Amino acid sequence: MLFEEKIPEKLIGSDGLRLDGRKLDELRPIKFEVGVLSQADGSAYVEHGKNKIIAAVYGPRELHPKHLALQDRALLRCLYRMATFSVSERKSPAPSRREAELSMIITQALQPAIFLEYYPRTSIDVYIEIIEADGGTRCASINAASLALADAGIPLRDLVAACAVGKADGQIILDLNDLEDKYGEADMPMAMLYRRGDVTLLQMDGQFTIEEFNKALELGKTGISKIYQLQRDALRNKYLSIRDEVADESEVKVEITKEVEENE
Amino acid sequence: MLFEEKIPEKLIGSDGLRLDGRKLDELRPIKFEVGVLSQADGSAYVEHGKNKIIAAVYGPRELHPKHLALQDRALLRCLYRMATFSVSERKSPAPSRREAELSMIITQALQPAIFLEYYPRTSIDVYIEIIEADGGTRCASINAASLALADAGIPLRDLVAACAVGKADGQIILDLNDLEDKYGEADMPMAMLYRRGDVTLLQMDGQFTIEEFNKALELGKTGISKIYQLQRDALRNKYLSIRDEVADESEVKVEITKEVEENE
Amino acid sequence: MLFEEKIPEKLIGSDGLRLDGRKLDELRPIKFEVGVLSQADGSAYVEHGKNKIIAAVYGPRELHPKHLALQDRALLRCLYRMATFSVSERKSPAPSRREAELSMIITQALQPAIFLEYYPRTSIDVYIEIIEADGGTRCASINAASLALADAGIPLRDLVAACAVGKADGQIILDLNDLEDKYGEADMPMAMLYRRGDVTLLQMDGQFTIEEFNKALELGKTGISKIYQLQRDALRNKYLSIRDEVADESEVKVEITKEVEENE
Amino acid sequence: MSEVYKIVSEIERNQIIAKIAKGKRLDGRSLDEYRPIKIETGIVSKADGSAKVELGDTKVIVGVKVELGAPFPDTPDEGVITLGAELLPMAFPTFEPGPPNFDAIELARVVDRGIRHSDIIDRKQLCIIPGKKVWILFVDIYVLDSDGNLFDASSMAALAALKNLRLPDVKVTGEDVELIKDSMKPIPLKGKLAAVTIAKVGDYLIVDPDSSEERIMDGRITVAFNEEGKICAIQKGGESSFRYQEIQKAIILANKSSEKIFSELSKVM
Amino acid sequence: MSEVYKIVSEIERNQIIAKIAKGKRLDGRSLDEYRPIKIETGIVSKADGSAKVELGDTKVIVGVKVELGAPFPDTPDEGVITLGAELLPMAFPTFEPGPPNFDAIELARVVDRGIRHSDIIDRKQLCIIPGKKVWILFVDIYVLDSDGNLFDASSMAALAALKNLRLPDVKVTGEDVELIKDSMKPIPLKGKLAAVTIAKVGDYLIVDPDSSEERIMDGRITVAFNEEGKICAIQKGGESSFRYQEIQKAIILANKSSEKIFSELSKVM
Amino acid sequence: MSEVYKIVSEIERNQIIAKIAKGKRLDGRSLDEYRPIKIETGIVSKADGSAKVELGDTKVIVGVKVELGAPFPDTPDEGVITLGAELLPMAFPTFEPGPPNFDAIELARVVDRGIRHSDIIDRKQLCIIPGKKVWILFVDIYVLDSDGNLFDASSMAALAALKNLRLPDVKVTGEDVELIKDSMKPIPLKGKLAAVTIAKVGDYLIVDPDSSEERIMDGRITVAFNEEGKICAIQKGGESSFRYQEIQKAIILANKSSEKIFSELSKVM
Repeated sequence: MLFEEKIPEKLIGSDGLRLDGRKLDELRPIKFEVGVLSQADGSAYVEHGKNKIIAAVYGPRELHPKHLALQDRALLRCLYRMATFSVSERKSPAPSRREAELSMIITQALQPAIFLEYYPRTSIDVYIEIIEADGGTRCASINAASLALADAGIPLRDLVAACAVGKADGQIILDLNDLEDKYGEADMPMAMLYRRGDVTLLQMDGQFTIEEFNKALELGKTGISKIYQLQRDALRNKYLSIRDEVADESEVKVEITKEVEENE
Repeated sequence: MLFEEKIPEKLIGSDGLRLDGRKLDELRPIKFEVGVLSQADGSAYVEHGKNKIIAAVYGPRELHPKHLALQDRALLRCLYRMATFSVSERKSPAPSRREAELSMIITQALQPAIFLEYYPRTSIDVYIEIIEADGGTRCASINAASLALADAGIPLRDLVAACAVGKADGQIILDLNDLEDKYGEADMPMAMLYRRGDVTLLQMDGQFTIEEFNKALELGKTGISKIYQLQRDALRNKYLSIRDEVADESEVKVEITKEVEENE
Repeated sequence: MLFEEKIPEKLIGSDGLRLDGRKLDELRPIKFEVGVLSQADGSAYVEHGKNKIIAAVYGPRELHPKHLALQDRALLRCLYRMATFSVSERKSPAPSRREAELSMIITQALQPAIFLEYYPRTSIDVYIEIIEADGGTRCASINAASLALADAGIPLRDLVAACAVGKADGQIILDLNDLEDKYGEADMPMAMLYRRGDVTLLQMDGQFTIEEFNKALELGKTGISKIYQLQRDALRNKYLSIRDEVADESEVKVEITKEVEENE
Repeated sequence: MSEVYKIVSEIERNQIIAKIAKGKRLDGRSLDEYRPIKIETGIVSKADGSAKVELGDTKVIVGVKVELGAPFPDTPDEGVITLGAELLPMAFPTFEPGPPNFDAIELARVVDRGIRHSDIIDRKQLCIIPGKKVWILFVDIYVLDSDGNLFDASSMAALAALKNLRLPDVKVTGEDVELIKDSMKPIPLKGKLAAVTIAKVGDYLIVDPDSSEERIMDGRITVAFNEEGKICAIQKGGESSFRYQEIQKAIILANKSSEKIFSELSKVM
Repeated sequence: MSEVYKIVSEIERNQIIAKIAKGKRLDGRSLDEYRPIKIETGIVSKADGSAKVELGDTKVIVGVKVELGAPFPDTPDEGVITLGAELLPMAFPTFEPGPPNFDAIELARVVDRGIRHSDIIDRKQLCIIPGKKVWILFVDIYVLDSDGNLFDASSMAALAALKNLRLPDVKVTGEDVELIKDSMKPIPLKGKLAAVTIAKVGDYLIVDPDSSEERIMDGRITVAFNEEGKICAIQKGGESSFRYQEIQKAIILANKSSEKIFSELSKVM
Repeated sequence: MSEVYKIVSEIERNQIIAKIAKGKRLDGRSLDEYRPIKIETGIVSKADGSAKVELGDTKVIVGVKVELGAPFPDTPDEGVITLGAELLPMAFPTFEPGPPNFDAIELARVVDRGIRHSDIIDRKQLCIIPGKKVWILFVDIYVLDSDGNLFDASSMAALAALKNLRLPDVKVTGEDVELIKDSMKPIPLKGKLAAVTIAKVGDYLIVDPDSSEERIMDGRITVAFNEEGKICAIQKGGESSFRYQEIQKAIILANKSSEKIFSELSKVM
């Protein structure tokens, strides 16, 4: 970072809009692309605000070293890494604790979605590379990884969609960007199997009253529903031509052709 | 260490007493507690002067990775670690060479006491944590580990008791504290299977004439005999109620109920 | 390095000789000794200019960890290490990237010479220690390792001989020393199975026109032929007494008794 | 001797759930009841602050060491608090020696986030010369005996050790900092912090799971509150999901249970 | 799904060679033909310079970050260029996470040596205060998708990212260096660099091998040329040898093929 | 070719003991006899001091490199001696590459402790500006060929390399240190040091065990003496114990054997 960042005085303007012009409950522009790599079994690219992230999936495949293999299900392993140039201050190429932590958090967020029991003794490896980071990389990574899993043909209970909510200048806001993450009052990343109503990721830093928490939780769910829709659109675009086969396997594959919205 | 330590001018006063008021051949106050942890198979806590040390034992148990297993006996593994706040200058949490070295020294000091051949292909793991250090941690660790092994029901030829001797202001002294260790003229940690007369640890740093060495060796043995008695008392207190069963197994277990003193 | 090295103004004098008095196409003094260690299966010592290098070979032997074993041939592993005091500026004892890289380069240079397929599932380990370095250690290491392999009785298609060529003051020169390596205009280490005409190592740094490259390649081959002869002399001296047995196995062993020079 | 702890029979799980369905747990506690809590401070004389917490059989020691050092460039007028955690291999049969694994990192992070966002410590008060010299606090958690719920025990121990911390007065001359002997004082803490862990077992939520309950639980959520009842940190853990409504219930339950922690902390703070 | 990529049947090898003997390759290319090349620059806004290269299905991203720092003691008046490479595990089934292995180190070294010896960058222009402050350029290569010939793709991407690099003007007062905002300028590059990789397959030499060709090739040689046609770096790789005459032929073939690279680079430089 | 060295038959052990019981060893030596010792110094011109020792087939090289640096805070007026050891994988079939294992650490520590406590080197003479600049000596032991008794061979080699060490005169101006060219001088050593290793084989004590004796020995004790006959360091090694009286006998035997070492060292010092 050659020049120092100015700390913003306010995160929400007098017009009720955020510094990047968004409304409080508005998502950043999101772009999903599925099947972007030639060697991986599945892959997806996401642009979410200025975040640029690639996720790729290999597996189910034989697992090395073998003693890690689970007898009754596949082992899901996610690896979250940041490119050295993805952030303002150059990141050391050595793996950081934060990367190890987020890798595990993302694994936990994806795990409930996968029928791991179908593939005992194998591994499913999810590799995530942050090309450029702009706040909310863990949620954007989950969104990309979820699409890459579907692209690899891994049987899923549902897509996992993720989004952060938080607080800035006393207001509950959706999908925090970098500045809001750093200078806001609370940040709460969430992930859900949206149609099932299952929360697979929930973390929070900052300060919320219980009322604020409940409001944030609700707003998060709304944001997730929109992202979920975008994910399905991206898959549909890719699989338009093979819709029929997929529909037949709908029990174990993501049902991308039906518009079911059965939430609690 | 916020404030620098003053280097003492003399370690032994004109009254013939040491800076902490002890006589030349006097041990520091020692407290042993057996069975202090809920999960470990055996455990012991020792306070020796200001040293505070916990030792715990797991095993005999299946060994990972398997290729380390010995076909004809159990593998004894001791791990000596210091808490970051156990010493004046904060210790880095990364394992140091000194910790690796002491782990091996302690393993060698305990090994001759254990009937390892009874449990081929297993491991016996001894974990030692220095909560607070005050000179002589290796000997105090051996004393604690020996009790933890007995508490775990591991068959022992004898308890291992350990103590240092050394030289300060030209005099042979017993059980060096931190200052005597640092500013004295010689330090010689010893460990013995006391009743068998077997020396399992002997190291020395400093300068001894051969006469001084022989005198020190004798004084060390005397100190060890006292510590050995304290160890047995600690075990007896713990096992008072189960004395009879233990007595029956006396061949392979520590004979804590008989007062045999058959030394050379 | 206590005193700074002076950068030479010229590498080739007005008399057409190099700073160390050599002609452009002249090798440094080279000394080979075979069978210098008692424990290794084969070993060799080389002095090449001021380079002092020992190479030792163990194998074919059982390989740990086993999952590295190759089903159809032996695994060749070379390890190139520099002593801390082998260079002007003390080298850290930790393995460097350069050492890892050279280990692999040397492995690749030796591999085509060995009948690895004779010993499936085993390893052949080549250990190289640079006692003193003076430019061209990778080539001198290959020469020493090749002799150590022969000394260990490993069946070879041919000895590997290596030498660097380069450019200094616009002239193509043979066997660069430290200064020529550092301040010259190009450096090109080569290794060959000389009699077969196979090039197993070729690297280049600097600037060559294609004409210069061709000239350098030819000069390198000439240097290699001389080194190859010295290697065979060293082996012959060692094996004079066992000449007859070796000759019988000449198909799979180095043919050190015949003076065949069948190059392309 | 050692048993294989990782494999849990369905039987054990069913026993625990059957009991919970009747409002009780294997050790007799009600679903929202903590085990006995014991907090001691000042247990390591070479540490600048220290505490030991026993939560049932779970035992955690925290020591604090301080150094003078440079602040982070982006917070030049704030001291630094560095929190680490070690799950000692003596604490549980499956804990292994080696660098901190995910569980240890998560433990340290959750305690750190609770302390950080509760604003208990005013980091600015740890600044001596802005941009140059600040107090650096190394807070190290050692888990000695692991019978479940390390988050809550470690949070309490860290807080008690910080309360026990003593710093000397300083005399600043230009850029020179002199420490005044015999002037050790505690640092001011604003209020307290309670981390409360709720486990999900089948359709039930229970407070303060022990190690047998952790083995069979479906999920876990830890919520840290400050004394005003504000949430300062949340961490959902484990490999399973919570239903949306369970999240809301867990927050309420955690809030209620935080009273017990505050009351225990009051005894030493 | 995933297949075992390391084991290649003799059949595959024979198919590829049979085709090559007729002057064609499996994907229809002639022996001296490159796959389509696509170069984009400025793709990462947080990097100080960046580029993405697609060579067929091979995809490489390079980002450059700059810092002010001290020069190396033996070159006090030169800036520093540090080149690293990661073969991301997403790029190929057998690539594994972990510290750079030999393949990654070799890739970085070959690109580095090409750039260094081609004299494209005058390191002296990266010096600000001799012996004290110079620009340090961290050039990091990330291989995202590995369908063969990473050397040539990475060299192009590194060069394009350096071309895309912007540095601010500086104002030097004594030993203080002030960076001038809104003064970002490219650094002057002297000419271009083309790394060309030739694979040996049986008795044939082919340009720009894809991953299926790399699996069955007998050897590989990479030659870097500057725009004057001078060789700046050579690296023979692989576990097999080249015949003496093959080396000479490969150099000629590489020289001829470098034109294609220069022409693609011209589009962005 | 390679054999499994770790497994030793009872037969081999019995053979060696039977021989020893008659006062002889397999290679014909008496129980208190050293193998031939050969010491060379100045063998590495890039080292500031170096030596090679052959003890029978055991071969050890030691090199010393010096640097100017800061002293340790607690000994501001003393130079620093840093001793390292590598058991090169070429030296013995079971030695493996990698960071120093316990055997290597122990070797370095025992040599270090002998040198340190024998007061051979006055560290104060290595001080240039108290608290600021001192000589730092890196003494690195490389075991090339390991046929037993590395302790004694390495101690001799380290001592000989230190004797061979040359340091330049220095000129101090304020805090500037200038090294004077062509003024290299040895450092003054006070006396000599002899490390003597005694192996216990059954009920016998033998001096200078070779590798076949080390494989079957029950224990080992190394005692370092200075020239006045004072003990400066002791290290009992191995996994077995010594009887109390054996310790006393071993010390006497070691003391007697130290004469041989002193006499060999006298040839080069």
